[in-house]
Formats: sequence, structure tokens, C-alpha cells
Amino acid sequence: MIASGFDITVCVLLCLCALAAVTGRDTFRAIVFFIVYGLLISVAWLRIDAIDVALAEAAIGAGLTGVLLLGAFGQMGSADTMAREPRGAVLIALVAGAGIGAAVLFAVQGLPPEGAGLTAEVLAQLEASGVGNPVTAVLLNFRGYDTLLESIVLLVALIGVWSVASETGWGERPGIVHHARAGGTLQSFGRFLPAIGLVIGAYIVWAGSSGPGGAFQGGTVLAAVAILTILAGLVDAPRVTTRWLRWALVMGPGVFLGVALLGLFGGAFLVFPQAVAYPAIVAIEIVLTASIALTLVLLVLGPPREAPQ
Amino acid sequence: MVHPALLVAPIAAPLLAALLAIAFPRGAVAAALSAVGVALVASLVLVVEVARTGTGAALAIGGWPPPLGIALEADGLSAMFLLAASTIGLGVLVVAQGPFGWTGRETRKGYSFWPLALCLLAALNAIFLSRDFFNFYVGLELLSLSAVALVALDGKREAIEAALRYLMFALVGSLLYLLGAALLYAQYGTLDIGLIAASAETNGPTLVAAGLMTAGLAAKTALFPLHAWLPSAHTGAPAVASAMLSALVPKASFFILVRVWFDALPGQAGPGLTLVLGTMGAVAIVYGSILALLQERLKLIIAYSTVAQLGYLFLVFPLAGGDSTAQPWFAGAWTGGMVHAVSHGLAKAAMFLCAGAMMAAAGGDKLSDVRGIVAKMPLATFAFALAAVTLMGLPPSGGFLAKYLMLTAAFASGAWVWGAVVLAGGLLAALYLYRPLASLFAPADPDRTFTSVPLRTELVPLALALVAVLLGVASQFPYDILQVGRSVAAEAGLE
Amino acid sequence: MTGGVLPILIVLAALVPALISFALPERHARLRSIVNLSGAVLKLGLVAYLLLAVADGAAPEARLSLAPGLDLLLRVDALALLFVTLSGVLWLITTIYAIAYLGDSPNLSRFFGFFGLCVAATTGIAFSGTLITFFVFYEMLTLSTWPLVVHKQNEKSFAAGRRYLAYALPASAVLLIAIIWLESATGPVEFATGTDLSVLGETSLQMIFWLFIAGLGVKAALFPLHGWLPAAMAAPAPVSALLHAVAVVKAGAFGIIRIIYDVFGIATVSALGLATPLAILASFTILYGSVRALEQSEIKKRLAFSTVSQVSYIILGAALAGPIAAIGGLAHLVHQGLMKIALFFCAGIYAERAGIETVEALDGIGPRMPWTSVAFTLGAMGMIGIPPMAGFVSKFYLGVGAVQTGANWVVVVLATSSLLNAAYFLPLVYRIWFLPAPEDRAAPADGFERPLGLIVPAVIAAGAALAVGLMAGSPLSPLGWATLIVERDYLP
Amino acid sequence: MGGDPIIASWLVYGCCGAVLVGLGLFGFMRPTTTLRRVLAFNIVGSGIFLLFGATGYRVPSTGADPVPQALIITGIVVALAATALAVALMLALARVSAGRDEDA
Amino acid sequence: MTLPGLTHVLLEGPFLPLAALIWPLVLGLLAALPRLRAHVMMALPLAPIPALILALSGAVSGQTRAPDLLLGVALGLDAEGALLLGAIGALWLLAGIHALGYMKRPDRPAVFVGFWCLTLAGNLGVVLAQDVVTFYVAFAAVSLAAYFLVVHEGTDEALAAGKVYIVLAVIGEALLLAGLMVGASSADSLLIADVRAVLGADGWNGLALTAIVLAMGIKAGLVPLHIWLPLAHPAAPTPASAVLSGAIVKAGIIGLLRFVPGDAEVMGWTLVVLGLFGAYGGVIVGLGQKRIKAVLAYSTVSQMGVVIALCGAGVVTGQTALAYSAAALYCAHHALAKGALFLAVGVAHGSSARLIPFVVIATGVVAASVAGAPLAGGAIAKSVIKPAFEGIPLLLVTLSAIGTTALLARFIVMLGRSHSAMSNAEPGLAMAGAWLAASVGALVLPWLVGGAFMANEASYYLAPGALWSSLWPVGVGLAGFALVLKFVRLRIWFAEGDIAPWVVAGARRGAHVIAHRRRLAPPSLPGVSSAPLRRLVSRIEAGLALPVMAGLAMMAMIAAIVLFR
Repeated sequence: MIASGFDITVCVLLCLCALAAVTGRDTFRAIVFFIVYGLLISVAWLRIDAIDVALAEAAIGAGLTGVLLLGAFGQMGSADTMAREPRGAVLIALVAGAGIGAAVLFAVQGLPPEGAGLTAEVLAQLEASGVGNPVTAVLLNFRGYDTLLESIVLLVALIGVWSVASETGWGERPGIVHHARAGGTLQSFGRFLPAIGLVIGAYIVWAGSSGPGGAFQGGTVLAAVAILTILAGLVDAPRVTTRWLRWALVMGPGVFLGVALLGLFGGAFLVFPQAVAYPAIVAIEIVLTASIALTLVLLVLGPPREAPQ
Repeated sequence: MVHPALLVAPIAAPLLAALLAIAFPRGAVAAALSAVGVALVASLVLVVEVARTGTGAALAIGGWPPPLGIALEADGLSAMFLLAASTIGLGVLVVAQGPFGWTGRETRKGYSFWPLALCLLAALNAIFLSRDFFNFYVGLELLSLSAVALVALDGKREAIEAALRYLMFALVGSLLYLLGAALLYAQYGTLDIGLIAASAETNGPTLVAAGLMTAGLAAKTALFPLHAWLPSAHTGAPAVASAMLSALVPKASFFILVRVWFDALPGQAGPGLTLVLGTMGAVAIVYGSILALLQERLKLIIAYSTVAQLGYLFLVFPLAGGDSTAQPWFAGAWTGGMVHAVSHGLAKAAMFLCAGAMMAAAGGDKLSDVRGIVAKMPLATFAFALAAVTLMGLPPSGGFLAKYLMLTAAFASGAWVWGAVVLAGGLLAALYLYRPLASLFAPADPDRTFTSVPLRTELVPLALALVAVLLGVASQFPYDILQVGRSVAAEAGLE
Repeated sequence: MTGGVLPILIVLAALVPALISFALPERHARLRSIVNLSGAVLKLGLVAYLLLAVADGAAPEARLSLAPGLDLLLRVDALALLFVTLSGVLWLITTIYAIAYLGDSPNLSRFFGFFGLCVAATTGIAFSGTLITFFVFYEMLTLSTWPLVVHKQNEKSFAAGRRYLAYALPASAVLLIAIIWLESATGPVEFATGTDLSVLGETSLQMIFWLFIAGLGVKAALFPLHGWLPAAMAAPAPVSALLHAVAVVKAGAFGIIRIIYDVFGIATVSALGLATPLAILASFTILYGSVRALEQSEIKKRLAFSTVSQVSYIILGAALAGPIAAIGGLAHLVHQGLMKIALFFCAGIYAERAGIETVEALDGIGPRMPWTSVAFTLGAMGMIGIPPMAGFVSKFYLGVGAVQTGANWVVVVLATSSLLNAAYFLPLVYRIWFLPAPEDRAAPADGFERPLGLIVPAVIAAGAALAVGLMAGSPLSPLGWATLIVERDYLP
Repeated sequence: MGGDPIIASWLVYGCCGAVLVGLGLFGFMRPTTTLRRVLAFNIVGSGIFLLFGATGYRVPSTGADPVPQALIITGIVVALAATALAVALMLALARVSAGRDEDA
Repeated sequence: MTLPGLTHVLLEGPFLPLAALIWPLVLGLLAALPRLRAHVMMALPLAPIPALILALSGAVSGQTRAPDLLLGVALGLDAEGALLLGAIGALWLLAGIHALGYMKRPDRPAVFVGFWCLTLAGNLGVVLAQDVVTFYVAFAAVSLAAYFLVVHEGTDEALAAGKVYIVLAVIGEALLLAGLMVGASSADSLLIADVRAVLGADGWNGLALTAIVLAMGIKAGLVPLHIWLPLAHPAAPTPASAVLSGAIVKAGIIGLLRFVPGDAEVMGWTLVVLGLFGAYGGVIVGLGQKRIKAVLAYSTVSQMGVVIALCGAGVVTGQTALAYSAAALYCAHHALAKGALFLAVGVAHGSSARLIPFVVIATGVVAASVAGAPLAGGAIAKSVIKPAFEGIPLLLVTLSAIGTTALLARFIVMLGRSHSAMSNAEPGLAMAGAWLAASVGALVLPWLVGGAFMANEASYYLAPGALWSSLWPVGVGLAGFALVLKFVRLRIWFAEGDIAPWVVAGARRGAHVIAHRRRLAPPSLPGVSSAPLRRLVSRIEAGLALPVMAGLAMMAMIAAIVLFR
């Protein structure tokens, strides 16, 4: 499709935002530009007809990462010192960055213009995969193995985040204590928005099987909802050592892995026989969403806080 | 045909155990040991099966053959690496029961160690078995994140700093690798090694993709200019963890590099690649050794020794195909490199476990702290010495066989520069390993007391070191296995 | 070949006792001694059987392949048996000596462990049928010798150990280069089948030869690579006796013989013009060793330098391209072993029982320690080459062989070296027998020449040296066996 | 913006992705605080994903290629996990080096 | 080649020659056993008996071969050998008996007897040896074992003399070894006859011959190499010096006879010149000696000089066979006579003033015989050697008799004064008996055995012409000595061993220089101070840890891979 003026402007804006986020001394300004950059990139994704990715990028890329960075900036502030580096470092960085960028540009323009990738194969096998949305089909059936590993990655990251807690803080609740002004905008948002968020999240997960959406996007929305309520101080995160929390975390990947192993009897790992494919995928998707939402919340909250002296 | 369970077990078992460890920490140790045990048995059977049938064991996940689905395959090389990883993993976890076992109440370290370690092993096995570039990426990420978390486990300032620097390097490496994979997919429409090899041709995108992947993987394998994160990371990590980190983690990214160049894009490898990797490997050997020579702390010496020994692996690129017609064997340098990877893994794991045991006994890891520990811990010292023999490449160890095959290839192909470097490496290893050995064997001053250490922390390293030496003696079997499914480029060379 | 298992059995006969004594805790001294002694006796029995078999032309071998074409081959040929018989006999008497000498000092299990390992490595070297097998066991010898040198764990022995490794490891690197350079062109080298060297140019063959000599020269204590040997005297006496006078040093010389005869072939060596320079180097080492021995006031150091000089006789024999010289060289391999081990035993006894370390302290010890002094004198006479000791026989053959090949100057070297040997040995004998003993030397409680375990080995070794000299003509003697070797394998 | 030559829209986004990668790498390498480096890391990531997504849209008639999309979603989640771990490590480092909680 | 079972032949040919050698060795070993220590001295006279029996049974046909011993031992005996063997054996026997009397309470008898028997075995071996290796072993035994006889007394003087003796002996060994090596290899056989044939040609074989002659010269007292003789004899106990002078020195002569080939002209002349120089030099220096044994030592040097000249003359005139048999007879006579003279010294020391005249008279007769006085054995011996000479050497040999007479006259005078102070001193039966037997032997032997060796009959010697030709030199000698004794006050005293002191001093300084050469400082590794290296390396490490450097390295890698395809 011929690039319209809109596409070009989006690209130029994207590059400017990135440049702003990267240069300059003020970290807060950089983070704000980063969030704007995130939204712009979602628009770009819409332009190249990748709705699922747009959703994911908006929710996770801009949303959660933004919150993470802001939270970090809030907690650390000036503590993050800048290592002393030789004077020519900036120049060298520029050269290296430009060099690699140029190489990538050279590669991109060298790509075959009509490369269709695997679109045909996916569509051909779509009905065998038991779901309507080709992205979900790839995500959960054709390349379900990647998704399984990815859910484990999330879990490992969470364990990693927890393991850097201070020695005394092990049994405590994750993240810092949030308290918002009673009746303030944050608290009213905290009360009002979760309901809407839940509905939207549930819909996205449900729709994922046939249209754009899916476990990750839905999970992220639900996570956002939970984070909002915690930020608003309405509810505090469960202690790191609570039993149900751990089982909930493990449930998603556990079920996915279990179903995959069941497939072994049917001849190959992670196989969904035609008939049972749809219900299996949907079941997995639901359980996975719950675990992912929970993991994402805990990831954003950070390591368990220190024990009170 | 090999039952698919064999291919899946090494990955699924540790993952299940990790999930169990997160949910039910009290049973973490039992779950971990049994899982890795299952993985070991599976890899053993796999190795035997591969040797017997002479062909790799393949499995298309979900029943979808590539390019759509992801294929797992265990050819000779992956079977060997799988077996090595499981052996070392089991050994490390057995020793880990000491510092991280269940002690009545749940501690931060005790809880976090087991899932991280199990995920690390699962990631390794996933990488060794996979045939899909993006699957490599997810495996690498899982591996890196768990490794970084393990490095930061001690909670001290140096450990966290090292972990952070390691994460930075690892992330940049992964991203460049991902970019390379994306470009390959864009060019060939598939991510499977076999399919790409079939349709690979020399053009812009392929070269840039390969270059990006190589740079990314070199950063994760801590090849010389990109090694700065490794020493501090492997020293900061608890000894048990650093045994796995030093012995296995860099080998995974090296394994992918071998898959990229020897299996997927042999035609695209030019003199640029072989010379750059060869030179960086050679400099790594010399530079790593010099730095190891200057260290005072035992773990730092061993860490820099890793930097040096990894240099050997990258000499495979210039040396592959160097065999002359006079030799009755073939693919000498390539097989030598792979045998070196395995024997170094075993020896390094043994050495770090010994260092850990000695640190526990002496309360510090400076050479002066562990002086004369041979009287109290003869087995550990002997294991350390055996591992040192393997690292120096002295017969009858596996290290010697690797060195010999590489040297023959170097001399046969006239590239005696690489040969000189390999030899210098052996001598330098003798130099920097002599100091710790001399202080271990030195007479301890009488008033110094060492606390006693459970016997298994000495027996496991001894067993691992003995396997490393055994690799040199009974080496016909590993040699044959490595030839199963070996790429043509390994024998013909990359130019 | 049913005999195939024999070489492995012999190597195991040395290896198994070593491993057992590693495992034995310190207090099981008696069990450890029994294990080691029985190992030694078993080995001797096997060697005797093999002597008969090989004499009848059999050549049992055992092959273990490391990689396709890369084989560890243990092959029993006549030359190997010569070396193994020497090491077998001397291992037995040295074990007896060591048990008595070390008594109940600490770390004995470790000591006997590595001691057995060394002998196993030496046997391996002797039986190795390919260059690679030789290199593997050659390195094992270096590794198992270092702990013995540093056994006393004092600063002096560590310095000696450091120096030993500083010489041995680069040498092994050089040796590896030589092997690989050769094998990358000619393919795996097997001693029995020989190799066609035409594929390599003349200059590279010469360079490879000198690399071999440099690599093996360190252990064979050729000048200028001999520096480690005198320093290694810091080791306990049994170690100096077996290892530095017999096993380690002989491994180097044996290696050089293998290289000259089996890898290159004596004809090629002389054709390439390498024989004479090697002979000159060996001769220079002979004289240099003797002159340096003159200066040493410490007995062990003097014996060490004498070893430096004596081993070069063997190399000289190999370097001279004549059959008789070869026989002389090979016989000297055994003769020097017997004589030198007797001397080291006596030096050990003097040091241990009478506290005599230096030459000056030897005054008048003869009458007080008659048996040791007689053994020492016999050994010294042998070293000087006074008939009818073994030393004379091999020196005589070397001389005759040298003249036969036209290298007449060698006779002058041999004569001068005999004089120098006399110059640094006779004063010792003179002090022992003819000078009055200082009053203050107190005899140890149970007399000078106790325990028997020390004295008997020394006397046996000296007696053997005398007997071998006397009965040199018979085919059973080392000279006879050396003649068999040369006739069967190397007659040009 | 002037009359740009007519180029395919996927190529625009592909080149934009490449530029983003360059900018991100520059941001990562220039001397700056670790937090800014994590931010730059995210920019590189999103650039790569954009480029990858763009290459999947070269033949608009058949619709965007679902495989890159699935991979990108996985990639985004992994990037988030890495960022979370990095942030946690930075917080821990700040905590430890501030000496508030000298760990035994 | 099957392994030699017992079928291998251990010994061929007659057993007696081997027994003659082995018997003394066995006795020597038995002496070491503590139980036999009490009466070990008895072994001395028993040792030479088998050799005497062998000698009396005359020449042995064929060789005795023992292929296993050493490198194949071959023993043989010709007529001359038997004569020499008999004389040497007899002398050892008598000296043994004399020793029984002489050494009442010997300290360390076992050691003395042991080395006495070893030297005897070596001496006999030199005569019997047919192959080069046995000859060398025997020669080594006789020269090295004799050292212990020299230093037996243990006095400082004995040790000093011993030191000179052993140094020269070892040099002799080395030279002989070198010579034999070259000879054996160029003759490509170990038999002495073959080796002798090949020696003498120019080049290396010439050098070999010189080496062998030098080695024998040291033993036989060839002039410049004789310096150990005058030092050793006075220091050794009397029976030992008797044997030293009588038998051991002969080993050198036998060596010369066996090895110097007929065609070595130059060597022949040098032997003649040096021999005669020795003959006259011995006499001159002998006259200037203070101690009686030194005089006798120089008399031996002189006599041996004559025999060496004889060997040389034999080669020069081409009559080697004649010279061989003449020398054999002369040596046999000299052995017994010189032995008798030395034993006389022992007897004189032990006898009182009353008995001394008898001792002097008897010794006078023996001395006359040595000087060649008519009717005595010496005359025959001298006459036998004359035909081998011609021209000036013949004249000089006859004149040498004058010198010998003068020297022996001086000896007799000193002997007269050397009686023991105690009035009732009795020399003891063993000592006197042995001395008398030796004297009688010396006188009678030439007559008994001379027949086989003389060109003409015994009666020839009774003819006046022969009598006169052997009488006038003795007369002139006596007259000259009497004149000198009476009128010449000027006494020129020579140090014992004439040039020995300078040689010894020179040797000691040489040894000192070698021993204390500046020691080679052990090469110490240049102390590379690790501080600067450490700083540099830590800077590099810090630099590489920066992401910018890592980025640059990655870009370089990508560029290399893409560009240098």
C-alpha cells in the first residue's frame, strides 16, 4: 500500500519523541516523552494492520513500562549516579549507534518487497487450529511452545524481583505503601475505573479467540485495574509468602504445561486434537490470563518492602 | 524413531519442578533433584539412542512441522551438550542442598534459588534442543534473566552491581540477536535452521542479520572485548550458582552461534567472520590468562580463567576444515572445540564447587585464607588439581584431546598462529593455576583451623573432575556421537 | 593376541596399588606397604614372563582408540622391556627403601599414591606404541612427579617444584608442537610400522627433530635444559633415587632413543646430518655435568650433576650411528640406573642415619657404616668406569662403537669424563675410608646401619651393578638384551 | 512535508524502526544513568518490533502476517519482564549502597 | 635365537688358568668374613699356589674361554708367560711368607689381605689375559688395589704418596681405556694379538699406541712418569714394596711386550732412548738418596729402564721374538732378585749387630748377580739381552752395569748400618726363610731355565772370555764407588721422587682453579613488578565495562562480517 502523508508524519513524530526521550538531562522529562512515544507507536501498529500488537504495545509498552519507570524514578530520584566516563564517549556512542542503525537500514531496504511470510500457511491451517484469530492461533497453537516459555520468563522475572528484597523483608508485602488523598482524583479513579476495566479486560480475553485480543492484552488491562486500586491505597498487595498467591501465579503456566504434556499421549508435545482444540485453548487462555495479570501486577509493584523496625 | 517424551522430558521436568518449587517451597529440593534426575536419564537414553541409530531425533511441536511450527531435534552435538548440562546441573543441585536447603523456616535465598536454577537448566535444555531462531531468543531470555537473578542472590553491593551490568550486556545482546532473527524471517519467511540453510544466499539482509546475531551472541558468550561483565558476575554469585553460570550459560549462546554459522548460513561466512572471531578468541586466551595471573581471590582467578578458556571455543571458526588428508579422522578442529566446551564445563563446575567448599571451610576466598587446606580437605584439593589438569590441557584429560585435535588442524592447514595461541593458552593456564595449587598444597600454619564441610561438597566436584578426565581417556564414544548430524561446514571449513 | 592384556596388566600392577594407597588413611601403614610391595612383585613376575615371550619374538599389544585413527597403543617390544625390567626391579627395592626411610612421617598415603602413579607412567612410556601414547604418559609422569618433589612441603621443595614445572611444562609444549607438526603431515606415527618422512621437506624434518630433542631433552637433562635436576634434590631420598636418577631422567633418554630409532630411523637421522651435532651436544653435557659436579659440596647435588653427565652417555650411544655404540647406550640405560640408585640410596642413608649432607662430613664414616660405604664405593667405581663394574662395560662399548663409526673424538671425551668422574668421586671414597672420623659424630641409638630396609636395597643395587658388569657377556644381562634389541630392530 | 517519492508504507515503518533502533542504541551507549539506559533499551525493543511488524505487512492484500505479530507480543512481554527486573535491581542497589540496610 | 638354557657353554679349554685367577679372589672375599678374621693372614702365602702349579706345568696349549664373564674372557699361557708367571708367583708367595713374620699384630688385617689378594689376582691376570677386556680389568685391579698396599701404614707420608700414586694410576687407566677402545674397534676383535697387529699404523691407531705405551710407562716407571715409585716404596710396608717393585711394575713391562707391534719404528726408538735415560737417571738420582728403600726404588727404575730399552731395541732391530724371551728371563730374574733385596731390608731391620754381617754378605751376592757379576744368574740374564742391541745402545747397556754396581754397592753399605739397635734381635724364621729362598731363587733361576732361552750352552758362560766381559764393568763400578765414598765430600742430595714436588704442586693449583671457578649465578627471573601491569589492566577492564565500548566492538564485528564477505 502506498505510504500516505499520515504514515510519514507518524514516523517523523516517533523519531522526534525517541530523540527527546534519549537525549537531555532531566529523567522525568525523558520518561514522559517515552510514554508519548508508546502511544504514537500504537497508532503506527494500527496503520500496519496489527491490531493485537497495537493493543499489547499500548497496554504493556506504554502503560506498564511507563508506570514502572515512573515508580523507579520516584523511589530513586537522585540516588542513580552517573558513572564517570571518558569525554569522547558521546561521540563514540553516536558513531556506534549510527553505524548499526545504518546497517539495519541497509538490510531493510534490501528486503524482497513481496515477502508474504507465512500468512498463507497460517490461514490454510486456521480452522484446524480451533480459533478464529490467526494471531491467537499462532500464539497458542502453532507456536504455543514459545508462549509457554514466555509465561515462565514472566515467573522467573517475578522471582528475580522478589529475590532482591532485603534479608529482613522476606515475609513482607511487595512494593511501597501507597496512600492517596481521600476523595482525591486518584481515589475516585480507583473506585470508579476498576469496574469498567474488569469488563473491558474480560471482553478482550474472550474476544481473543476470534478477533483481536487475547490473554496477554486482557491480562494487562486487568493488571492495570489492580495496580490502579493499589495505587489508590484502597487495597494492599498480599504478602509475598501467602499460599494462594503462589498457587495462583503457578496455575497459568502449570495448566498450560499440563495440557501440553497430555498431548504427549496423542503423539506429540502440545498437540490439540481438532475436536477438542477450541475448548482447550479457551480454557488455557482464561487460566493464563489470571496468572499473567497477577504476575504483571506484582512485577510492577517491585520487591517486598522492608520489615518495620 | 525416538519417543517424543525423551526430547520433551529434559525441558518439561525442570519446568514442572520450578513451578512446584514456587508454590510448595518445602518440597523444592526433592522436586528439583528428581526433575534433574529425570532430565539426566532422558539425556542419557537420548545419547545412546542417537549413537545407536546414527541419526538425530526430531520432534515437531504440536504436530505442526516447520515453517509453521517449532521443531525440536537432538543431533549429536545437542545430545552431548544436554548430557553435560544435566550432569553438571545434578551435581550443582546436590551440592546446593547445603547453602539453600530447607532449614525449618523459608528464607529469601532458600526460596528463590530453586526456581531460578531449575528455570536456568530448563532454558539450557530448551536451547540445546531447539531448531527455531525465535525459540532460541525466548530460551536465551529465560536463561539470562534467571542467571542475572542468581548473580544478585547474595544481596551484597558488588553482587547487585555485577548483576545489573550483566543484565545490561545480556539485554543488548538479546535485542541485537532478535533483530537478526527478525531480518532472517523477513528475508526467508521462516525461522527454522534447516529451511533457512536450504534457501540461504548471500545478500544484504542475510549478512546484516548474521552480523547482528553474531555480535549479540558474542556479548552473551563474553567474548573478549565484550567480557567485562563476566568476572564480577561469576565472583559475586554464590559459588554453587557460579559453577552453573561459568560452566554452562556462555556455552548456550556459543551453541546458537555454532548453529547460525555451521548449520544455517555456512555459505555466508567470510574471512571477516573467521579472522575477527579467531583474533578475539586468541586475545581472550592471552588477556584472560594474564588477568587470572594477577588476581588474589580464588573465584576471580577461576572467573578470568573462564574468559580465557572461552577464547578457545572461538578458535573453532578459523580452524574448522583445517584437517589434512593425512589424518584418518575428520572435522578434527570442530570436534575438538565441542569436546573442549564440554570438558571445560565439567572442569569449571568442579573448580567452582571446590572453591565454594573451601570458602565455606576457610571463611574467605583469598589465596592466603585457603593456604594449606589440603590437610583438611584432601578430596576437594585433588578435585581442584584434576580440574586444573583439564584446563591446562594436559593428558589424559578431555582438554588435552581438544587441544590436540585443534593443534593438528592448525598445523595441517598451515595456520600455525592459531596453533601457537592454543599452546600458549595451555602454558598460561599452567601459570595462573600454579599459584592457587601451590597455596593449597602449602603447609598450613598450625593455628589456622578450617570448619568441616559436608562430604558431598567434596565428592561431587571430584566426580565432575573425574568425568572431565574420563572424557579424555574414553573419548572414542563422545567423538562418534559428535559426528551424528554434524554439518558439512564443520569438516569443510567456513571459508 | 592373548598376550594383549599383559601390557595393561603391568601398568595396572603399578596403578592399582597407587590408587589403593591414595584411599588408605595414614594409620594403615602396614597394609599400604603390603599393597605396594605385592604390586611390585607382581609386576616383576609379569615382566619375567614377558621377557621369555618377547625373546621368542612375540610382541603383545593393547589398543584403545581415542578418536578414529588416534590410538593409545601399549606394545611390548624388546626396547620397552629393557626399560620396564629396570623400572620394575628398582621400584621393588626403592619401595622397600622408602618404607624404611620414611618410617612414620606424615602424608605417606599421598606419597605412595603418587609414587605408584609415577611408576605406572614410566611403564606406560616404555610400552607406548604411538607418539600420542608416549606423550600422554610423558605428561602423566610430569604431573605425578611434582607432588613428590614438593612432598616435604617446605620452601626449598616448593622452589624446586616450581623450577621443575618451569622446565617441564614448556618442554611438553615444545614436544607437542613437534608431534603435531610431524603427524599433521605424516598421519599418526606408530613406532612398530614406522612412517615415510618423504612427505616433509628436509629443513622442516630437521626443525622437528630439534624440537623433539628440546622437548625430551629437559627430562633427559641435556645441557642447557638440565637446570631443574640439581634443584630437585630437595625431594626425599627415595624420590631422588627412583625418579631423578632412574624413572624421570630415563624417560627422557628413552624418548630420544624412540625418536631416533623408531620415528626417524637412524639412517635418516645421519643422512639429515643430525647425528653428529647431537653427539657433540651429548658429549658437551657429559663434560659439563662432570665439571659442575666437581664444584658441588652437597653429596646429592654432586650425584645429580653426575646424573646429568651419565644420561648423556645413553644419548651419545643413540646419536652414534653404529650398532655397537647403540648397544652400549642401551646397556648404559640399565647400568647407570643400577649404579646411580645405589649411590642415591647411600646418600640417603648417610643423610638420614649419620646426618651427613656434604662431602666434608664424610670423613671416616667407612668403618662405622661399612656396608653402606662399600655399596657407595662400588657405585662410585662404576660411575668412574673402573672394571669390572657395569659402567666400564657400557663405556667400553660406546668407545668401540664410536671409533667404528669414525667418531674417534668420542674416545677422548670418554677418557676425559672418566678422569673427571674420578676427580669428583675418588675424594669421597678417600674421605670415607682413609680419613679419621671427627669425634663429635654420635651414632644414633640403634646403631648406624639400621633399619635393614635401608641398607639391603643399597647393597643389592651395588651388587647388581657389579654382577651385571661381571656377567656382561651372557645373553641374560642387560648388554645381552641390548644386543638382541639392536640385532632385531635397528641393525642399519 | 513536500511531495515525497511514492514508497511503500511498510518500508516507511521499516526504516522508521531502523532509525529508532539506532537512536535507542545511541541512548543506551551514551554516558547516562542506568534508568535512562533501561528506557533506551525499551526504545530499541519497540523499534525492532516495529521493523519486524512492518516486514509482515509487505503484501497488504493478504493482510498482516500473523506470525510476526505473535512473536512481537511475546517479545513485548519479555521486554517488560526484563525491564521490571532491571528496575528492581536498581532499587536494591540504591537501597544497599545507601547503607540503610547493610546486609549481613 | 632361543633363550640360552643351560645348554650354553660356560667354559671351554683348561680350567687351571681360570682357577689361578679365581682362587686368590675367593680368598680375598673369605678374609672379609668376621669369623675367619683371627687367622686371615694365613691366606697370603696360599693365594699364589695355583698360579705356581700352572707355571710349573709349562705353556698351556689353546685358550681358556668363558664367554659369559665380562665380554668373553680368554686366557692363555706361552713359554715366556709361564716363566714370568712362575717368577711373579714365587715372589708373591715369598713376600706373603715374609709378611707373616713382618706384620705380627697388623691393624685391619682383613682389609690388607683382601687387597693383597686382589692385587695378586690382577697381576696374574695381566700375564694370562689373551683378550683386551680381561687385560684391562686385570691391569685396573693391579694398579688400583695396590693403592691400599701403599697406604696401609696410614702415615701422612703414605697418604701423600698414595695420592700421587692413585692420580697417576687413574690417568693410566683412562689412557689405556682410550687406546684399547680405538685398537679394539679398528681391529674389530677383542683379542690382544689382533689389536697388536693393527696398532702402530699412523693416525688414530698411532695415537692409541702412544696412549697404551704411556699407560704402561706409568706402571713400569718410564722416566717422566716414574715419580710415584720412589714415593711409594719407602711408605709401603716392606713385603708390599717387595711385591710392588718385583711383580707389579712387571705388569707395565708385560703390557709393553704384548702391545707394541714389530713395525712401530718411531715408538721403538723412543722406548730405547727413554729406557736408557731412565737407566742412567735412576742410578744418578739413586746415589743422591738418603733412605735405603728409596735407593732400591731408583735401582728398580734403572733396571726397568734397561728392559724398556730392550723392548724398543727389539722393535728397532726387528728381533721382537728374541727381545720378548730375553725380557721375560731378565724380568723373572729381576723380580726375584729385587724381591730378595727388599726382604733383606726387612730382615736387616729385624736383626742385631751380631747377625748383620751374614745378611750383608748374602745380599752382596744377590746384588752382584743383579749387576751382572759372572757366575751369578744376572750374568746370564744380561748376556741374553745383549744380542737384541747393536751400536751405541749396546755400549750404553753394557756400561749401565757400572752404574748399577755403584748404586747397589751404596745400598749394601747402607744396609750394613741399618741393623736393629737391640742386641738380641732375631729376624724370625718366616722373614729370614723367605729372604733366603728369594736370594737363592734369584741366583739359580737363570741357570735352571736359561737353557730354553739362551742361544748357546751353559758352558759358554764358563769360558774366560764371557767371564771377563761380565766382570770388568762390576770391577770398575766397585772401584769408582770406593773412590767416591772416600774422597768426594760434596754430597748432592735429591728430593725423593726428584721432580715429584713440582708436579704435585702444579696439579693442586690446577684443581683449586677448577673447583672454585666463579660459580654460575643461577638465572633469576627478571622481577616483573606487577604494580604497573596491574594498573594498566584494571584501566582496560574498567574501559571495556562501559556500554559504549561494548557497542563499538559490536559495530566493528557487524561491519567485519558484512563487509569482508
